[in-house]
Amino acid sequence: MAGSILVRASSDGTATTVQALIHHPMDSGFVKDATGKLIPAHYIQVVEFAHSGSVVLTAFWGGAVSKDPFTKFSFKGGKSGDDLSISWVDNLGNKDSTTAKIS
Amino acid sequence: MQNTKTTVRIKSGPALTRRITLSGAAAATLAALLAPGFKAAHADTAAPMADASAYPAKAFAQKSKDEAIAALFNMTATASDQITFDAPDIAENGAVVPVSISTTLPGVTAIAVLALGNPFTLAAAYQLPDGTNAAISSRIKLAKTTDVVALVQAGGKLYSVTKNVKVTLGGCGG
Amino acid sequence: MRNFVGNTATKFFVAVLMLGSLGGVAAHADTSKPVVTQDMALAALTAADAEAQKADAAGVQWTTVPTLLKAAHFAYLYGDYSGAAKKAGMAEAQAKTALTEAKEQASLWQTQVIR
Amino acid sequence: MRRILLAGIALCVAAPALAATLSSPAAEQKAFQTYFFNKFPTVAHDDFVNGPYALDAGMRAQWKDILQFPPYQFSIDNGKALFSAAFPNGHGYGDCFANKGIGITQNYPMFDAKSGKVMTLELAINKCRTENGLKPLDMSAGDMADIEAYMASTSDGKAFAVKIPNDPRALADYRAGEAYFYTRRGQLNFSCASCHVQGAGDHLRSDVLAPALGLTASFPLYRSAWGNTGTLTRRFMECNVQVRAVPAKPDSDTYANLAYFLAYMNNGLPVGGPGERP
Repeated sequence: MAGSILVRASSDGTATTVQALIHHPMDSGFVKDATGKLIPAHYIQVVEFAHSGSVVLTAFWGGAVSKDPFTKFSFKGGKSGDDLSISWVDNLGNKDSTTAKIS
Repeated sequence: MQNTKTTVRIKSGPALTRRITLSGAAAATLAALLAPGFKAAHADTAAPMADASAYPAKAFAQKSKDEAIAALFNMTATASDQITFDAPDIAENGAVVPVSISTTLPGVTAIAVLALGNPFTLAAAYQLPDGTNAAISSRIKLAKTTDVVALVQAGGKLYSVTKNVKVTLGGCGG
Repeated sequence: MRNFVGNTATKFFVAVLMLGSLGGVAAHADTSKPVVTQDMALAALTAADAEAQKADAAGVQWTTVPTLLKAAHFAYLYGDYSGAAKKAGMAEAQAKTALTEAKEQASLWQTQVIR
Repeated sequence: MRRILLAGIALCVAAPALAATLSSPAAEQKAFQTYFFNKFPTVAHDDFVNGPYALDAGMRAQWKDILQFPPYQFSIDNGKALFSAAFPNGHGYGDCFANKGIGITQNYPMFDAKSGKVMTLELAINKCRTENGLKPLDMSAGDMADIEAYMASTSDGKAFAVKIPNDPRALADYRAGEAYFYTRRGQLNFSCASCHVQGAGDHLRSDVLAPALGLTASFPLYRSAWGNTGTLTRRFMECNVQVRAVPAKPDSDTYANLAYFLAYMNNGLPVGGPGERP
């Protein structure tokens, strides 16, 4: 799914705050659809945040993370113009990634 | 690299070291050395990509708090008042419950969230390399009113704080 | 609309009744309850359908009426005439009440207006 | 409450003459807003567009958290792409709306003198499509909600300015919406006013009943319960089913007139759409 990741990364010179919103159903596998059939599990399992090539956060998610998952964290360093890359993979093997500029 | 923490850290970064691609068995042994229960999620590309093989699937399949903690950290947690755990008293909707965890504990390597009332208790786990501030916000789903546990692994020890979140139905039905 | 539960319950009810009525008719006549003939059930259904159409046309129908009508027709199809007549009667009564409710509200609503 | 009792007594005396005692829309709007400003004196007037979040601190905190990066951001982005794309015949949505459709949702619903009917934003979008040879969109969610989310985002904060022109048909549509709002229906025998006027601020299990003032100001809404963005039409139909009344057709005048009445009552309050709700 191209463009599934929305990122807002801003640096105040000493630290960079990252907010990410990922477009994904995050089906836990416990929910039934209108006809009463179980919706199969389909959720992101691993998310990798990296700043200029080195990991700044690794997220491991289960089916209990909300639909269109949101993450906010911060790390020391990083200045405006640097690259921030985000990539995810879900339990069905789908992947997506993006690179954003820190503002 | 001056290593102040008790656990061995592999500092990633294009200049310093070549990515180490781990085969299954090697991965398991190294995992024990790293922040226990966690494996460094690196793949052999310029920017590290999310690597499915790093996923602690066993931990996410546990039904009870102790089993999940054992599978993820294989250590026991001690309650701590050094962790700030923001979660609503009453969730406006069990499908989107904003939770924030932050701590002043030094040397944080991992943060995790468990929802004891969910079918599988472990909701999310985060691995924090050096330099990443110990504060994570996310939104989780709660099946029903339950105790939610925030875990923080710092300095090779595991700390926890628990908060009860009420989840009720809304509306007047059909 | 979640009438899924209603259907299962109705199917189960109809199945039990069908077996019961097949056996019952031959073995003994149940004197306490008048036997509902097919014609009586059909009349009840026709009346209920007519009343429901009026409520539909007026745009004041309750969601419970189509569910009851469906169950009534279903029961009739399977030969459960007493069940069909009962449900048709309820459907007709509710459709009538919906129409009455609308008629009353036509003037009553103005008493609620914030002035 | 006293006025309603008096009105009740008056009813028995002169029911037929009752219709004549309704005051003008402008006077009714003044009374409507004053009623809610007095019923919730601590709520800032503009905050009425935030419904339950203006009345419940716990819910407001969660809302503020979610607003940091709201899930309807995807709707806005998708809506912008859909809105900006040209139709096969070269025209686009911008050609159907004043100011190319940017910053105008505070004027909707709008009375259309040509057809003599109320045009909600949804009806106007579908009218634009049919005039350009395209199939109308489903009016409850999906692309319709996304396009509305984008258009509303371009009007964020602008004060509602819904007009009732000096045209008997416009007044009749307003009265029809008003009647619908106060008419009890369904097996539960509730009107919109039962919950959003008498019950405003009360709890319905864990839901807080939003006051009628500002009720439609933040649509389209991303509801956690829906898991996607939905339109006002979808909410009207859902409310009907909840009181066990069979809903009207999505594109019916019934809902257009109801939206007209409610939006007129919001005049002066800021556009809150797209919004987020439990």
